[in-house]
Amino acid sequence: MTAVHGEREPIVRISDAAVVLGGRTVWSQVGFDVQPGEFLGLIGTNGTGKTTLLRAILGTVPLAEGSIQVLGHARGRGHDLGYVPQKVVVDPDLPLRARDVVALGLDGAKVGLPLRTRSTWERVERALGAVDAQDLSERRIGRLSGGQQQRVLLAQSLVSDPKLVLLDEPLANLDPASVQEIVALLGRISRERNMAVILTAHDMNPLLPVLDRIVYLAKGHAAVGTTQEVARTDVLTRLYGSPIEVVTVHGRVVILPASGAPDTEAVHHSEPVQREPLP
Amino acid sequence: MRYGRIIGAALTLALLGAGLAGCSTNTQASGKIVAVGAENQYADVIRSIGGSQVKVTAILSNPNTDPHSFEASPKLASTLGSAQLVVRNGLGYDDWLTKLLKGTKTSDRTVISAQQVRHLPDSTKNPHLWYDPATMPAVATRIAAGLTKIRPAKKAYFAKNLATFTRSMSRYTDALATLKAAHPGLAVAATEPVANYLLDAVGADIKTPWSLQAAIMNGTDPSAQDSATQERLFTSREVNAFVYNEQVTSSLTTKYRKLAVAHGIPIVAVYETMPAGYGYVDWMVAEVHALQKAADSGTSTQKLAR
Amino acid sequence: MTGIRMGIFSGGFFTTEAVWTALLVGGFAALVAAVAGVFTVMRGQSFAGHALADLGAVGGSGAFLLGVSQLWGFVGAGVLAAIVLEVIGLHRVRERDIATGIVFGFGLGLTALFLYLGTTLGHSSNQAVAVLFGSLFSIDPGVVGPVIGLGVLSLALVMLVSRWLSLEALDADIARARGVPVRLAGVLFMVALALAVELTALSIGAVLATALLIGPAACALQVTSRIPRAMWVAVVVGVGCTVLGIFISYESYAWSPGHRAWPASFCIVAIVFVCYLSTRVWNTVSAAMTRRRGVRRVGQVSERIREGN
Amino acid sequence: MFAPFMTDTWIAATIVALVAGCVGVFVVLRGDAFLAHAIPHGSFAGAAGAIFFGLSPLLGMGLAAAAAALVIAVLSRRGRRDAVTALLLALLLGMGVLFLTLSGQYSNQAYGLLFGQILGVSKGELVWVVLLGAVSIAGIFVLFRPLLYTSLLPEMAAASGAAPGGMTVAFSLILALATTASVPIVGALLMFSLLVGPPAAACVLAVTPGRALVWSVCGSLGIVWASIAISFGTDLPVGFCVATLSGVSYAVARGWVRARRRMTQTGRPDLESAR
Repeated sequence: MTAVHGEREPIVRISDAAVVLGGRTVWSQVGFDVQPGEFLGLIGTNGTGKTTLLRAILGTVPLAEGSIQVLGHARGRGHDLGYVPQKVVVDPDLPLRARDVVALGLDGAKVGLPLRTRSTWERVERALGAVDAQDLSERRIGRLSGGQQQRVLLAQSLVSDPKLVLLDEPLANLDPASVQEIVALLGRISRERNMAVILTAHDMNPLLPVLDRIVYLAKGHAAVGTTQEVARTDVLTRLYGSPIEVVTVHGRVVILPASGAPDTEAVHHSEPVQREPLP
Repeated sequence: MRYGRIIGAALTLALLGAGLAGCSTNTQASGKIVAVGAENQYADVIRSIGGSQVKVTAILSNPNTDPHSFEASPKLASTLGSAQLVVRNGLGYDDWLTKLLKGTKTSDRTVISAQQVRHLPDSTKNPHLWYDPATMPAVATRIAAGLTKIRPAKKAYFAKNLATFTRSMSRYTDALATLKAAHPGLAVAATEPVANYLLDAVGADIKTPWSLQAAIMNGTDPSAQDSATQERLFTSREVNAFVYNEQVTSSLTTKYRKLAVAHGIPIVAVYETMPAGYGYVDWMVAEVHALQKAADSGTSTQKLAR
Repeated sequence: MTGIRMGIFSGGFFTTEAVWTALLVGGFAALVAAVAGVFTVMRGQSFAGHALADLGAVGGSGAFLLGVSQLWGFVGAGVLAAIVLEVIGLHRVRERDIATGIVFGFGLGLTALFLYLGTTLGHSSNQAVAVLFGSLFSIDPGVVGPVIGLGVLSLALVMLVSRWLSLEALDADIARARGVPVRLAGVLFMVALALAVELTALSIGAVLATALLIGPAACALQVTSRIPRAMWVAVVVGVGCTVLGIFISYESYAWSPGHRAWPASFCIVAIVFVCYLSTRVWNTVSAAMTRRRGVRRVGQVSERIREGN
Repeated sequence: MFAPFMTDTWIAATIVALVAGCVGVFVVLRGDAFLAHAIPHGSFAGAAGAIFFGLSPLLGMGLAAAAAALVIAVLSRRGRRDAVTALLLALLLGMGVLFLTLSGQYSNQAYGLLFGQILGVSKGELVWVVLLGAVSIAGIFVLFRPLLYTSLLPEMAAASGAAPGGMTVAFSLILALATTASVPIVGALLMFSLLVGPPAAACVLAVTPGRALVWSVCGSLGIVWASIAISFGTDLPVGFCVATLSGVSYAVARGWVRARRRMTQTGRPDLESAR
C-alpha cells in the first residue's frame, strides 16, 4: 500500500487490452493509466463495452490480450477498491437495513463471528453521512427508492476508504436535481480523499465540472484524453469511421451525425448522440 | 423481550399438547407380561403361547396398509418402551422398529427376530418369512423360552401352549402336502414374492421372473421383457393361478389383475399382515385352500374375508 | 449384416407391444414436457415444475382415500397447486423459490397425513411411493387416452400464451405496457405446466417428469436463445433421449446379470444429463476457443486516433 | 410426554431445530429452497448405492449429499442453479433406482432413511447429530458475512474479495452436512419444512440479518416442540404437524406484515423523498 502511495505510480494501468465475449470482440487496443485522485469518465452509448471495461478492471472478465494492473497487482479486488454495479435488484423483504449494507462493504468478505464493534458502526455512519444518507440508516434497503438505494450503495463503496472507486452508471434513473447533487458529492469526496474514480455514463454533460479525463468508447476502440482533447469533431469522426459533428452549446457538448453525411444511417445506429433539445 | 413472547407461545402449545395427551404411561398393573408383535401374525403367535399371561399389542395390523411406509406414533413408542418381549420379522422388513428399539432402550427386553431364529443372512431376498412353514414353530419355541425367562413360574403353562400351537401347525403342513400331491409343479404368476415360501413348499412353478417381482416389491421400473413375459403368462394362459398381493397395489399390479381376470386366470389374494378375523394358522390354511380352489376349479379368491 | 445386428442386439425391440406403448406414451410425454419446459427454465421455475410432480402424487393419495379416480386426483391437485403458486404472486425468482418450498413442504405434510389416515381408516396407500419411478414398460392402456387429451390441452395452452410469456420474459413492465395480461398469462402457463407434469408423472413417473421437463429445455436454451427454435430443439432432444433410453433399457436385459435390466427411468435421465453436460462443455470450450483465436481487428481506427492525438 | 424414552427425541428435535433455523436463514436469503429439497432426497441414491456395494447406508448418504452439493455448486451459472438442481436430483433418483434394481434385494432400508423416526432416536445417532450440527452451525457463523454479502450483492462482494462461487460451494456443503445428520432421524420432509418455513417467516418479520437468525431459530424451536406435543396428544404424525405449522407460520408472518403496513401508512415508504 505504501509503495503505491509513495511514488507517482498509477492506480490503474491498462495496456493494449482486448476482451472477447461470446465470439465478439467487445473492444481492443485499449490502453490508459489512472492517476491517484483522478476522476475519469467512461463515456459511450449502450453496448459499447463500458461495463465490460469496469469488470475487466475488477478482474471478473478475462482479457484476450494485453494486461491490466490495479494498485500494482495483476487485477483488482480487495479493500482498496469500491464498486457499485449498474443494476442492483434488492427484494423488498430482505432483512437488511441500509447500515447493514454499508457495513458489508467494510467486512463483508471477512470470515469470522459476525460481531461488529462500535468503531465499525461509527465508520458506517460516517460513510452514510458522507453521502448525506444518515437518515436512511435504519430503513430496509429493499424499501428505499432508486436514488436512495444508489446513495446507500455509494456509501458502501466508500466506507473502506478505497484508493479507487468504480461506479457503473450511477446517474442513470436519477432526476436532474439528484444528478447534480451526486456529481458534486463525488467530485468533493474524490478531491478530499485523493481517491480515483472511474465512472461510466452515456452522457458526459452532467460530469463536465468534475471530470479530469474521459475514455470515449465506440466501435470497439477507445479515445482517451481530456474532454477538450476527445470531444472534437475530428477525433470522434476518426473513432466512428464516419462523419461526426461535435457542437458546444452553452457549455454543453452535443454530438451529432454530420449533416449531409453520406452514410448517416450507419452513424445513426451506433452514434452516441445526446438527444437533448437545444436550450 | 420479543423472543420471550415466542418462547412463551411455544411452551403454551407444548403444555396444551401435554394436557391432550393426559400423560398416559403404560403400566403393568394387570400383572400381565407386556409383549409387542411387529406384525399382527407374530402378535397372534405370542397370544397363542402366552395366553392369559400376556398383554399383546400388534403394531402393523391393518391388512390394507402398506407396511413399507409406516411411521411410528408416540403411543407406539411408549408401548415399546414398556414392552418385555418384542417379536419381529427382521430382514429389513420392519426396519423402522430397529430405530425405535434403539430409541426406547430398556434393560430387560427380549427381542426375537424371525430372521435370527432362522439364521438367515441380511442378503436374503424374500423377507416374507411367516409363509414358510418352518418359521413359526421355531419362533414359537423361542417365544415360549422368552416368556419362561420373564415368568419362570408359568413354565409348564407356556410349554403346554407351545405344544398346542406346534400341533395346530400340522393343519398348515397337511394342507400344503395335499395341494402338492394334487397339483405337482402348479404353474403360477405373482406380483410380489409375498407368498413365495408357501409356493415353494407346495412345489409350485413361479413363472413370473424374479426381477419383475423384485421391481414391484421395491417400487422400481420393471423391464420391457419381464413385463411382456408376465402378460404372456395371462394371455396365453400359461399359469393356473395369479397370486396377488392385495395389500400393496399400484397401477402396475391392477393392470396385471385386469389382464388375469380378462383371461380367466383365477386370482389368489395374499396379504402381508393377518386379515381381520383370522388367527395365524387359520390364515395360512385359508391361503392354501384358496390356491387349491384356484388349481382345482379355477375359482378366484379376490379377498380373504370372514 | 443382419447377422451382425443379431449379434449385437437382442432383437424383438419393435415386436414387443410394451415397447411400442412405451415409445408412444413416453415420446408424447417428452414432447409436451419439452415445450412447457422451455418457459419453465426461462422463468426459473424448475423447482415448481419438480414440486408439481410430487404435489400431484399428494392428490393421487388423497383421491385414493376418497375413492375418486387417481388420474383426476393427480390433475386436480396439480392444477390447484399450480394456481396457488402463481396466485401467491411473488415474481422475483428468489421469493418464488421460497413460496414453492412452502407450498411443497405443506403438500408433503399432507402426504404424511394421508398415509396416517390410510392406516387408521383402512385404505391401501402404496400409490405415492409407486408413482416415484413409474413404469414405462407397463403402462395401463386405460391412461393413454386421458394422457393424450391432457397433453394436447397443455400444448394448446402453452401456444396460446407463448407470445405473452416471451414478452414477459424480456420485461414484465414492457409486457404490461403492451397490454399483456401478465397475471392471466402466468396462471394459464402454470396450469399448462401442471398438466404437462402430471401427465408425465402419472404415465412414466415423477423422476422422469422432472428430467424431461427441465433437461431438454435447458439443453436447448444453451444452444439457442430464440424461443421457437429452442422449443424445436427441446422436443428433438427430449424425444430422442426417451427413445434412446427405452432402447438401452430394453437391450440391457440381455447383457446384465440375472436379467436385471437397467431401469428405463435411469437410462433416460442419464442420457438427458449427459446431453446437458455436453452442451455446457461445448459452450465453455467454444467461448475459450474464440478467446484464444484472438481479437478481430476492426480496421486501423486506433492507430488513426493515436496519430490524431 | 416427558417419559424417559422421549428424552432423546426432545434433545434431537431441539438440535435439529437449531441447525435448521441457522442454515435455513441462508436457504431463504439465497433462494436455495430447491437445493434444500434436492440434497436430502438425492442422497437416497447414496443409500441405495451403499446397500448395493455393502457399505453403511449412512456413509453412502453423506457422500452422495456432498457430491450433489459440489456438482450443483460447480455447474450453477450466475446464481441460477434451479435447472442444474432439478437435473441432478432426477439423475440421483434414477441412480437410486438403478442400484435397487441391480441389487435385486429387499430395499426398505434405502427408502426408510428418507422417512426417519423422530421417536426412535438412539444415543449413537444423537452424538452424530450434535457433532455434524455443531460443525454446520459453526460454518454458518464463521462465514456469516461473506455468505450474506455474496448472496445479496454478488457483484460488489466479488469486488471486495468474497468469491461468490466459493461461497456457493461452502454453503452447499454446509447444507449437505446439516441434512445428512438430520434426515435419518427426522426424515427429509420435516427437515425440508424446517429449513424453509420458519426462516422465511423470520426474514419477512425481522429487519436485520442477525435478528432474522434469532427469530428463525426461535420459530423452528417453537414449531418442533409444539409439533411433538401435538403429535403426542393426538397421535398425528410429527412430520405433518411440522409441515403444517411451518406453512402457517410463513402465511401468518406475511399477513401480519401486510396488515401492519396497511395500518401504519396509506402510501408506500419508498415514495418518501430522499431527505
